[in-house]
Amino acid sequence: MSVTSTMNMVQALNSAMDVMLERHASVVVLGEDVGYFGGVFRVTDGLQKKYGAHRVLDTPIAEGGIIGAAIGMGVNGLRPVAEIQFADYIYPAYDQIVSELARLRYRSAAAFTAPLTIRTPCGGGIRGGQTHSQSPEGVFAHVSGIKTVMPSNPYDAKGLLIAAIEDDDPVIFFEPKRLYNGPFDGDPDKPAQSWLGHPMAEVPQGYYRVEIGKASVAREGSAVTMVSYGTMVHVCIAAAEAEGVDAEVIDVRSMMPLDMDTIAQSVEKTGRCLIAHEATRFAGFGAELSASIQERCFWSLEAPIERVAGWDTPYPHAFEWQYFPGKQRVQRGLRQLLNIEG
Amino acid sequence: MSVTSTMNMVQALNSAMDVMLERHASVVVLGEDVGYFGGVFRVTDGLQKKYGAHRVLDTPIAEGGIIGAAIGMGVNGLRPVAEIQFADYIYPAYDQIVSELARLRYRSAAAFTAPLTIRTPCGGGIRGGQTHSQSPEGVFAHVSGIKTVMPSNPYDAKGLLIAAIEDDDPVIFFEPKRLYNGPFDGDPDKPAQSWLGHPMAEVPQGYYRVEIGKASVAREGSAVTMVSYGTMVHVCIAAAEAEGVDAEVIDVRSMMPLDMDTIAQSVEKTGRCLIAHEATRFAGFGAELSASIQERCFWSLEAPIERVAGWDTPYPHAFEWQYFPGKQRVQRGLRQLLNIEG
Amino acid sequence: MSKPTLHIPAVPARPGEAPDFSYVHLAPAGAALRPDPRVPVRETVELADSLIRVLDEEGKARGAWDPKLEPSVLLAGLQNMVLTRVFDDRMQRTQRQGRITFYVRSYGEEAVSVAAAAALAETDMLFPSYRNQGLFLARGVSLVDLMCQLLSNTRDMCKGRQLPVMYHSAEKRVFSISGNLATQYPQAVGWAMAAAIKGESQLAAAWIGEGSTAAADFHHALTFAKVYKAPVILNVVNNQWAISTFQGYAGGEQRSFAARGPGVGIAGLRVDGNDFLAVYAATQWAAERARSGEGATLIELVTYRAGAHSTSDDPSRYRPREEFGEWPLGDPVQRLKQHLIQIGTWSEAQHEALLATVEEQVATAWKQAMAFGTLNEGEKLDPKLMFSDVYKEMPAHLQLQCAQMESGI
Amino acid sequence: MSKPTLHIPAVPARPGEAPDFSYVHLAPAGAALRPDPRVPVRETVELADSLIRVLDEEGKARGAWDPKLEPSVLLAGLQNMVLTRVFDDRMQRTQRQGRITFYVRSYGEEAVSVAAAAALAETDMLFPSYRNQGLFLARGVSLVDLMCQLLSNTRDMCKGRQLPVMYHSAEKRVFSISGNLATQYPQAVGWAMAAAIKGESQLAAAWIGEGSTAAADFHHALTFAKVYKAPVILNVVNNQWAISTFQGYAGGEQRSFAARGPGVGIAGLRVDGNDFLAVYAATQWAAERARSGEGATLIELVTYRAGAHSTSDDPSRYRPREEFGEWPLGDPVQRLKQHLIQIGTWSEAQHEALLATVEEQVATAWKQAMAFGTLNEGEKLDPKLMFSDVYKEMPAHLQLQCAQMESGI
Ligand SMILES: Cc1ncc(C[n+]2csc(CCOP(=O)(O)OP(=O)(O)O)c2C)c(N)n1
Ligand SMILES: Cc1ncc(C[n+]2csc(CCOP(=O)(O)OP(=O)(O)O)c2C)c(N)n1
Ligand SMILES: [Mg+2]
Ligand SMILES: [Mg+2]
Repeated sequence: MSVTSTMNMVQALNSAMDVMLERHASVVVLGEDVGYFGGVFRVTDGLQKKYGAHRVLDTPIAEGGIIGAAIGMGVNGLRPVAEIQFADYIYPAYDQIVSELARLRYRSAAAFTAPLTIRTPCGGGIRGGQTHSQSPEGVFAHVSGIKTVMPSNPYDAKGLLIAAIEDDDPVIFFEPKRLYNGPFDGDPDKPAQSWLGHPMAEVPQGYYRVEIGKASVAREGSAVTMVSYGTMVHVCIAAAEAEGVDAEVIDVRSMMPLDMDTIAQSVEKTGRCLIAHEATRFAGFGAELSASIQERCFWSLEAPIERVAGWDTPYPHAFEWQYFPGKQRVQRGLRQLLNIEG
Repeated sequence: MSVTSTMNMVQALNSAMDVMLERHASVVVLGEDVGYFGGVFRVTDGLQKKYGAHRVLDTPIAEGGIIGAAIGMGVNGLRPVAEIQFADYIYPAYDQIVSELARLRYRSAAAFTAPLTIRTPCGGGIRGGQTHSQSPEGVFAHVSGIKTVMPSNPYDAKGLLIAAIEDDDPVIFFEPKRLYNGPFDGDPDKPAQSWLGHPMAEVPQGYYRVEIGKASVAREGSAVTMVSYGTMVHVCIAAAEAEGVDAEVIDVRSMMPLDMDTIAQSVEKTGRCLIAHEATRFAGFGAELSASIQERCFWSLEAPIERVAGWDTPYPHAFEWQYFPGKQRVQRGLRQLLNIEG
Repeated sequence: MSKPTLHIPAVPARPGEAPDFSYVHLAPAGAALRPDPRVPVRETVELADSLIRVLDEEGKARGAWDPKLEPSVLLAGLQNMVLTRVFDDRMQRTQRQGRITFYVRSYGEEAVSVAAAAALAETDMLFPSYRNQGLFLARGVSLVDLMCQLLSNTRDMCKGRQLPVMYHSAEKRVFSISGNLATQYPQAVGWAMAAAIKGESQLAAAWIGEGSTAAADFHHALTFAKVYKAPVILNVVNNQWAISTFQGYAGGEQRSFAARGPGVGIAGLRVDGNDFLAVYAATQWAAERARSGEGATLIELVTYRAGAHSTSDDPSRYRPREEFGEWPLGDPVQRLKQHLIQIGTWSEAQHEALLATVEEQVATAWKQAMAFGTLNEGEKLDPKLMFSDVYKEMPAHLQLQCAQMESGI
Repeated sequence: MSKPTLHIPAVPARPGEAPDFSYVHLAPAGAALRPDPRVPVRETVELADSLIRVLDEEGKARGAWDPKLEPSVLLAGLQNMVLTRVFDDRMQRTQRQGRITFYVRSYGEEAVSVAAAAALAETDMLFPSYRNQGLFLARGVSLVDLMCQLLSNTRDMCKGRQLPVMYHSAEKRVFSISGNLATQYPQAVGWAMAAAIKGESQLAAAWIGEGSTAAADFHHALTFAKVYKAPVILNVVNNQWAISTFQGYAGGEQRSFAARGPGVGIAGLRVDGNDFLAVYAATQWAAERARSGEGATLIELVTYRAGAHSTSDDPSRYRPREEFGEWPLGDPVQRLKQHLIQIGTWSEAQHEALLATVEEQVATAWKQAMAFGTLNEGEKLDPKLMFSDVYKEMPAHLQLQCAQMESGI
């Protein structure tokens, strides 16, 4: 593997697109403000200058149009990487994604396909209020025909994004924006951490892949299994440490396909499971995790599977930290699970 | 309660709108082909003739526009009942529903609200193929701020629709189109049944409500709890009878708010639970049911909760009956649950 | 001051009333000017509001828009239109007999598809709606292939997954038809953008009905086509009806659909959609404009949906039965036939013979197609096909579900 | 034949380059004709492509569009524009000081909101974007109320749920601002449809930026407004930029945004958005048209976003710093001030005095607002408010979650 350098998640994602634009003339990047400006989070910074306005396109403000056009580009042999500026703004494209992107291969018996990657920043923790903080992975994971991915660190981010761009199936690639510049354990009062020195911030400069559909064990343990993804992986680790629990933390990384083997193995070992995500709880992706785990591991479960998630309300600006399922809430979940008092 | 007459679900829904248009000048009906024509399923038949083109509106073919405009009407004091011709075509309105309809009360601290009812036929069983058969309730149940309802018979259909129109919160009202003209136990080879003679087809001609947020016990039993809604309620009953299992069948009726008390009571009694819906399984609403039941009834569960659902593929035209989670599949689920061999 | 009241678009005639097409303003054949295909958008504002017609009442070709086609081209056009109509009638009958579950005819609109296909290059990519079967037939997709799709049988190109009429042909460059209205419109624009990015000279052409212009994707397509000057032809088939909804409900009152083109800054043409020569000429003009780098053209094709919306529809509930007889733009097949007779390359006798041959051709194809089974009879598709092509490789959970299905779970 | 290549909209000047507004074609003040507000849509095609201006270089009011306003009305307009600007500057500073998390100024666009509010009836319903604070101020929503929203403090009208600037005022009939672009556009049309259904004479008016015209809801709004002749005024604020994206990327090249109106069949006006009198007159014309039952008008207001997109933005990354100085339509405050001095009802001295008073007024309001706490200091909102208003009554699962939050879970 090529030489590495320390990258935050923004740089890692930028590097992934850089590498792929370099390798394949068919790769194009498009979205609102992604071109000359380099994106509101700077993730596409410098790419238009390097690869030209015909391969890194600023688009009109029409998410439905961006995805509709990108599907057509995909059908015509390109590999578009579309950015939706915030996951909260992906809904105008929901019809093109659900009715078209996810169905094209199936309905045409593979005569036509569109290998699209849709990148979009998700999650809270930056005081974005209810329209810059959502985590809508659940309403995509339910849709047959697309893959949904969410990295939790720079190394995975680059490797998964390269894998997504090379994937012949459409991939919705969620980027936990709170992790762009550093890991976040859920404590807003601590000074913001940077990725500097974090092992997963050592990122190869060149090409490599992280396979889509494989979970990773972010922390080994035997007392309880914590299943999570994105920002909450870091919160889970912090909560386990704060609580002094020998928890195994699994980073799902890809919701669809879901690596149930890795998850089940751990739960069968620990007998206890906590699921954590930032999205609202009711009918969220955690429900599928819980249902699948109890189907596969019922006989090894020593306590009910616990879900810790965002409350079932919009993401409120002023109450961001009461809303965010932070360390305390996860710790309570752990105690509940291990029926520790207090 | 006023005199009753036998109605199929189409007539019951039509009667609900008729009653409400009569009672409140603020009620308006709008949608594609709902006016002069009376709707492709005839659910709004005769209403424009009776209440005029200003209260029963044919609209342009733009689901997003229909809901966007209906929200504005609601803000201006009307109670719009919008029809989306098929649930498969609701996605162009997803942004207006999720970002606006579901959020308006919250973000404006109740200064502005839009009491909207969105009616839409869902489910398969009529050879509609993948774009006339979907059951997308899951991607709405996950959204805070809207209620989601699905009746399984004419009596509930009318009572719930009246309650939905009177509800000051937005309601997505799913109509299992396969039940429009008769109950359906999942066996396509039997001659189609009519509602005639079915107890729940005895419908009061006038005004009455069925409360949103209360499940009903469609069949009492003690061996196993079957939790379902819409068409699958009838399939569950048929499967239980065919299998000779003393099953309690619960008709959820409203996914959000969800009547967990009724469900949990039954599961605590039976110790076994099967969840059945027509929507695709992965991250579908059944996952939330399973997760919530497992959280509340863990210690009374004698076997893993079983999910029977549509396969995780689009709804295929030719394989409709291999796709549909019919009697056989539910029976197998029951045997699995009761660990009966074969 | 008169208080505003909600305007309800006028519908010319309902069942029981006499057909009324006074709202259709006819320009005489040959009247419309034909500017150079590279003109600035503004110079098409007039054309977007008038009606480009070539064939006059006697079937003579008139004016600057006459594409001056070889008789062989005209004849091929007539044959393909006749083929489309005979195919439609036959498939509709098979639906009535319960052989297929659903069908959509293009009766009365055959020129819209057939003339456009004739005017475009074989390498241009077509994005049809469900009422453009003429594109598949004109491009030479085999009758048997189309019929097998309708039958969802063992040779179904969609492997049983799609409703009848949702065809596609990668080989003949016709895109997969979607059940969701208008979605193909921005896709066609994106396809054209990709061609331009790659420096290839193929165009994309897309079709939707006038009712579908209200959909968001219509706007997406026009905006992206305008911004990037995409080499695409955007056709709006104004057949007056969207199921039971008259075109006024899509915004057709006073203003043409073609006018939306110049409105956003792309060229607009309004064309007699039942005039084979006019449709051919307008498509040719738009293709030349696109290929020369001047970008997209919005073409409104004025026609009439002579039949029911689909086999699930009964138009006698919402419009007078005899409307088509009164339709001022006539029947596209009759009009081209008349022209061919008029220029002396065709006769009633030859036409009778053509009909007979085509009937025969369709009947034979149907027998062949039936031999591969139907939805309910004969050899059947393997239900395992339900699980493939959801993804390129079948993920674990689908392999499991597929196994469960096989074991009857 | 030149192969089509992807057209990339031109951006007149990037950082380091000299500002270039040669693409802005100015009609002289007073040149535009003013047709009767009831004219057929077609007769507005010209107006949609020209530029309605009243104030000339010397600040004289010229031509048929001069609304001939009482000095008192003009003065009130000036005061509200000055108030808007001073408020914006002050709030931006408080954001820099970390008192509020986010802010959006309307610097350079004040006339767009203030003049429109002045021309409409108090009972008309306004659907603003996040850059129309002038509507709230002109309608007399109190500074303290707006500031408390910005501070998410104990008096926050949004109860802490919304990002700063997402105001609303049911009392003053200004709708709740959404973070999602363009969604208010079809809602305004629906509101107007409801008024027409009820036979009430209030209008709705909505505002979006030129960049947002690409959104689906722009099309939905125009289509529904056209079909039902809804009494609504649809304003497009063309301030040349959408964050870093120049208006050409929304389709502004060659064709005006106003032209989309006549394109779909509603009236269109293109107006000097920095000319208080022109904006007032155009709004008045559109209101009269709507109230007389002739339906909607699309008004393009040509202006310039003089400041950053928001406090999260740094425009020096994508456009020359000195652009606003070169902007041919000048500064709306200066231009109205010049006019008032020109007609002898105002002086530099009075203007200085006004500035001082308004600064004082804003400073005082800020002190009052701060007394109700800020996001991080002083008295705080009860977090339980997070769970109310999701539904009218709090459902069981939210009661449970609320209890869990309180018990610290
Ligand atoms: C998004 C969406 N909404 C609604 C429908 C249901 N529908 C099918 S065809 C049709 C009418 C379309 O009319 P038009 O666009 O004029 O085409 P035509 O049938 O006249 O060729 C409708 C409403 C659909 N298929 N997709
Ligand atoms: C649906 C949606 N997409 C993207 C965004 C992110 N966004 C916020 S403002 C903005 C630019 C809007 O530009 P314009 O419409 O011209 O309004 P202006 O800011 O110039 O007033 C964008 C892209 C959003 N808020 N909503
Ligand atoms: Mg039509
Ligand atoms: Mg702008």
